[in-house]
Amino acid sequence: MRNQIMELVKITIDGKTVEVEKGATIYDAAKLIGIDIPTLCYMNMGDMNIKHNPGGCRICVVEVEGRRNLAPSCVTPVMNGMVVNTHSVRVLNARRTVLELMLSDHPFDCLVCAKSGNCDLQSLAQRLGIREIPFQGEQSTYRKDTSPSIIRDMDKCIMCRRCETMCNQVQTVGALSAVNRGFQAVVAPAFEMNLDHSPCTYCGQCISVCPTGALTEVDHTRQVINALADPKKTVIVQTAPAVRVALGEEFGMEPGTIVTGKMAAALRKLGFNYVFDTDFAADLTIMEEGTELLGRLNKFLAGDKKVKLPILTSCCPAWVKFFEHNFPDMLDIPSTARSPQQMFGAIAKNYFAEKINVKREDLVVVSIMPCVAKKYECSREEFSTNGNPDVDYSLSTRELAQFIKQANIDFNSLDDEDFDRPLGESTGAAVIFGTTGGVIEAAVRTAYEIHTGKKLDKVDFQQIRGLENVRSASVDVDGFELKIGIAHGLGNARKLLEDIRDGKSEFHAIEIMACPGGCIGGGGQPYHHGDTSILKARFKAIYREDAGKTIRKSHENPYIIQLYKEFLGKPCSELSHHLLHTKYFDRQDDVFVD
Amino acid sequence: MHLLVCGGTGCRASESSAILDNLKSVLEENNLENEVQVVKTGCFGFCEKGPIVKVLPDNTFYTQVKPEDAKEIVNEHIIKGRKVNRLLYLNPESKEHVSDSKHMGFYKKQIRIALRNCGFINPENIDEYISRDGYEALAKCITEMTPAQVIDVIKRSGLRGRGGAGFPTGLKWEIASKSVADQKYVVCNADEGDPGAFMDRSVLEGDPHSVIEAMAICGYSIGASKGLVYIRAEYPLAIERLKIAIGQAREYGLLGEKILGTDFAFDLELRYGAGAFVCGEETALIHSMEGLRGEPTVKPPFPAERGYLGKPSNVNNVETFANIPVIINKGPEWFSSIGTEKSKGTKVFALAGKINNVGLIEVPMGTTLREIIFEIGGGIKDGKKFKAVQTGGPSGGCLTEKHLDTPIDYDNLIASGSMMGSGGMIVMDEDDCMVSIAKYYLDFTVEESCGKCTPCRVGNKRLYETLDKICHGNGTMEDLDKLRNLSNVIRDTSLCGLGQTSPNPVLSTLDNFYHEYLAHVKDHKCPAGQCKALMQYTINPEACVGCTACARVCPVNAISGERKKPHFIDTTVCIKCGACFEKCKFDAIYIN
Amino acid sequence: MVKVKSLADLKKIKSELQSKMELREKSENPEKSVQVKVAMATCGIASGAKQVMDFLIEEFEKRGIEAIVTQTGCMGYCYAEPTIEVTVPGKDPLVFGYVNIKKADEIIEKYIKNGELVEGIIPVNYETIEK
Amino acid sequence: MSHIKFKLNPEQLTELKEVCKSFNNDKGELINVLHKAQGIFGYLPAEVQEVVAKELKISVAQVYGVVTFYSFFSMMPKGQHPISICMGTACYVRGGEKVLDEFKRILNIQVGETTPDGKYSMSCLRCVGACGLAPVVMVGDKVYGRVAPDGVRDILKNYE
Repeated sequence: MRNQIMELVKITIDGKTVEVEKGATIYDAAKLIGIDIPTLCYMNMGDMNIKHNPGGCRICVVEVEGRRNLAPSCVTPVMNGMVVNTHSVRVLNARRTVLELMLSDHPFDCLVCAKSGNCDLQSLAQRLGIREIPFQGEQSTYRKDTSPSIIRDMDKCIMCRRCETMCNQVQTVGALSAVNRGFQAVVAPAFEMNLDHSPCTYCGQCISVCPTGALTEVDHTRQVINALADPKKTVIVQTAPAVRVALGEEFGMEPGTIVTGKMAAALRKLGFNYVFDTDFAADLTIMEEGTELLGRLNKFLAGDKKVKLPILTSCCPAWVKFFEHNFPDMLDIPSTARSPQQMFGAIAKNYFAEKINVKREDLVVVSIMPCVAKKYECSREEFSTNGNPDVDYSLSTRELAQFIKQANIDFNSLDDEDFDRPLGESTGAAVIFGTTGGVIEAAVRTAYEIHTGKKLDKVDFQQIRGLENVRSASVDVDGFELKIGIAHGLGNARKLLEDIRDGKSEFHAIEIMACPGGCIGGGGQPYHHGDTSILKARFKAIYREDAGKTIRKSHENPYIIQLYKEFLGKPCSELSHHLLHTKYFDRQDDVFVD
Repeated sequence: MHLLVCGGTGCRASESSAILDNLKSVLEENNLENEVQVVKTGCFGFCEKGPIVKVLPDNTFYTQVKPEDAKEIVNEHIIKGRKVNRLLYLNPESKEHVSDSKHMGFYKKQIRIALRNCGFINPENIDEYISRDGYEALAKCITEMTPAQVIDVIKRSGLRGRGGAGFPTGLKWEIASKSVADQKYVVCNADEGDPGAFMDRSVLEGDPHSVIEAMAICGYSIGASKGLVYIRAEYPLAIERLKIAIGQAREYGLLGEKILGTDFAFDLELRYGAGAFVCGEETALIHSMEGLRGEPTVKPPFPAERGYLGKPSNVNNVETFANIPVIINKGPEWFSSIGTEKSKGTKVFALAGKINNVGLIEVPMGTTLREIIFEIGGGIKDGKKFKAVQTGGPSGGCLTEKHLDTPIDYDNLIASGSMMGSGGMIVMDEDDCMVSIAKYYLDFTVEESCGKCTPCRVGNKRLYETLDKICHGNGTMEDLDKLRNLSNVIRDTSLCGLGQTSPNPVLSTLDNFYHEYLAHVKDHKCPAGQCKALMQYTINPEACVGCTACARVCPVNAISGERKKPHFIDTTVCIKCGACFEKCKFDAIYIN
Repeated sequence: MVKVKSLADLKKIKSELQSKMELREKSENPEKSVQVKVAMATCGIASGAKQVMDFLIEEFEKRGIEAIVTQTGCMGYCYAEPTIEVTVPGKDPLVFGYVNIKKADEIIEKYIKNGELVEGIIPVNYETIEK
Repeated sequence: MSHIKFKLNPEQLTELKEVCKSFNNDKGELINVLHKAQGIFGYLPAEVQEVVAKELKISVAQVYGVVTFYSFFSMMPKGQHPISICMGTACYVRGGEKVLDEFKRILNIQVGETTPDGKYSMSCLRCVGACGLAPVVMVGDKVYGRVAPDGVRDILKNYE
């Protein structure tokens, strides 16, 4: 297409005339004048470069004058003089019939469905006032697939194929594909095996976009409740940075509301013996990872040609599994530092347990994560000692909200409370772990001061922040130009990794987060239903929280300093290596038929 | 002298064997048996006026001959050399007797353009193609005409896509020619998937060079140097012949660089289909060529703007291409003089089903169904009664008696609730149950639906299930309403042509054979006796002689009875396979 | 192999071919040369056209009949496959249907050798565009 | 899924990789590669699809998605004598279904299945284009035309 000056076309929708840019769809044009055409497959997260418009669900059909059949508004471009009716009798009958058809191949177990209340299909059935389903016939049935993180119940799949787009186009994971055809068509891993036999990274982006209950997370709330009820157990909890800026949404608050204090109060009410913060471990991560970065950099500057640069962050478990599957030849590039969740677990079970005089087996560590891959991370063998995992259970933000509601806690009226000490103290650097670019900014804050011995005048590195898919920035570290790459979304990460493999990468350090937006857009967060303004609000909130912290650099966290003094010695010490670092595995043949 | 007597089924049913015997004996009486040879032939295809006797070498064509006419034919025509006027074919328009069959309208009804070389040349020999004006059209285009002129000729010819929807070919080429890109593609759709249509296969097997030449002409017109033929893997012979033809064309320099000394370059590649009907839809076809699932995408963008590998691509079907060289050679005016006002030229049909002359025919647009079925097709098999003809495959509908005199073209077929489709024409007789036929096509669509859009994926399944329910005698009046509403919604909301047309078999049978639906629903009867669940085989004790043949053939031992005594069918065991019915020599078994 | 380099080339080849084919058909051995085309499309082959073609080629040779047997595409008479078209010099082409080995033998013996018609002739029912 | 364990030997693996290479390991040629692979192995077991995916640098799920989309591709080994019954319209109206039922009854298998002894497998196809011979049955490459239900046993006798 040739570049053209923006051309405007005039169209009439439901009697209202609107001028829109040429190339816009009827759906877009309608939205501009407040007409909300329903759809189940369309998804447009423009800011994140995520678009899915197969035109497959046929819910968004509208009547266009002069056209033989109904037009799918989400993919039909506007034409000058077009006259559109979005709710004529013909349209309403068709839309209703199509939805009835969908429902005729869908289980009727709304009452016990994990998605109930958040299900687009259910809301649409209500919105169209469906009271009975006139079509009876065969219903698709599939084996239920349970993996460490994700449950697939494909009986509930309506073939919107958003998950397929997330898994393939956005994340380039390639675990899912549409298989079979016609009535048998469904989205599934190769050979319709379970997800744990696929290259799935458990990023959970498929769950985030699924309009029905076909894809949900594995619920561990019951195990946590049992642990809390067990008098022999001491149960402690850690909460990830991105949870506090999203949890409020589940209780009707505006997106971007920061609920750190209410959350701590709620967790205490739920009966956790200690309410800690993963942010503490994030500060610890910066100490370890930052030291590793400096180590490699110094060797590099000293002329060591064999040193592996860039160094890649390793806090995101979905990202870790992704490179284990796709870049097994490059396992020595990522930082060996464990993720904050696992550092917290290791410190809790090896340091804190002793401190409070509880046996490892009697200490239960629960994490609240914006993520479902964290559940899988807990289950990785290298993160347990004699079969006892460092982190016992990981709950998603959504599961926590559900848990709070279940416990009859009126979240909105809670008074703010603080985290417990010592593992509850954190800095602003840890908070920003929750969004894309945050880990690397935190690392730079610390690395700069340690490397140069100088104090940073300004801790905000605006050049690193943003929501563009792939960003690069350079930071002047006392005359040395530190080149930084940032990618969120695994498809973007793949590009940076391929550059490294081809020897084209100029970066010294790269931060990667599997989910678009980073953890604020995690697969375990409250459903955003494709609305990117929610992600942006969470993004801003993270930096607000950071700015409000008195200490904003990880190495200044007094409890971190104390931890090294009392227990670990120094960053990257032998004990740190044992407890806080890990190794990676080649998983390219780790899948499929066995 | 030769006397040819039609031995086709229709004519035999009207005593043509007696005519044959009588002619022989009259000739013997006159001692002419050595001079005049009497031969039984295959069907003349003119069963309407059968039985037929033809006299050679003067091509005299006698119609509706009775056995007693033998004497007159011999005495008058053979001995005295006078034609028997009253037996000659009467031209319906001029009301004159036509004696020479070559002047009869019937034999002019087929004109072969697309099939011009099929059955005429050796398809594996490029020389034979060249000797029949082959590659002259391409030469003319690239040496004497501009691309715009070629497109103009195609536009003026009025040629419309033969794949089914009938989009004007010249216009399609024009759109593709106007798209700007570094690479464009010419694509030949040879994924003939209609069950019962095989015209594209015949063209590729019989005249592959015509398609190659046409694709090169198209390439020249739209500015494409690459062509792709998407062909069904189920057509090994067509693939083989096409490969040979491409090889020969390359050797002759008619494909490749600098064709005929010009700067025009064009070459072809083959891509294989793998058994998916939906890949006949052009966007699905393109995705399949890209190595993906053959799922259609919404148009626009049309392939002419964004097609194969995102580049402008022009997709035409085999038969469309086969017309191109002739249009260039003989001119658009010649082509547009054939056919109807809006549908020019000829159309190839694969005639099949309960018809005498199953085969491939090519007739001018505007020919009526009656001419095709009764004149060219030789009428209904075994002298049964015509009930319907299905055109357009799973996308088409069933036409009936009342449509027989409608001139066939794109628009008339659509107006009658069917469509041209690729040209399959399946004739049905009184033994065919129209509800079952609709169900058969829905079964096909359900199996071939890609599953991308809801109405086609779930809707057609529900249509099928409802039809099945009706065939089992469990349908309700409400189901009939549901069928119609659901059909309309599927037509209105499906993503691609497959779904949009899939309810046609249901709607057209509902429109034309509502009484058959009613019989199934209200009386729990299948008038054609096809729906097993509604049938019951019974032995008439009066007629049964107790030969035991039925009992022996019954696969489930449902028939009992003593030898030489009337037998009895246990209907609770009977699976209604019909074996006993077919075996009984005494017509003692009947269906109710 | 010839490369066709221009329209003139093509026309030259065509006229050469036409005269060659004509020669082949008419003048070389006008009394003896018989042309047989076997419809070898999928349906023809499925009903045994290949065997018939092999048989014809062999038998013409054995019986000393000068004949050219070629294959061609579908003639359209699918109901009567295998079909063959026989052109005896000086006579109009005739199409025979349901040709098996036995029938092929009969066609050679009766029609080609003696000019007697045999059963199974299919009347050609279309016009070609040449006329 | 497919319970038939299939293990590629080193020669087969090399051959398969060669096939992919002959198409420049181009993912756009996936369908052509699968045609060739099925030509070699008779069907497309999981392991073959995994190799193809790796060579063409696409996900196994995508390869499987393509294999299951096209009816020409099969993940089940065919019988020694694959039987295909034409269910094109011409064959259907001339009694193809009854012929199919008879095959089902005699062989005691359903469409898409193989007899336990591995001798016969049965499939339906849409139009071999021999509508003049309807109903049509193919056993291997041999076409049988005008098949009546009581002729089914005679056809099978040829393969006893």
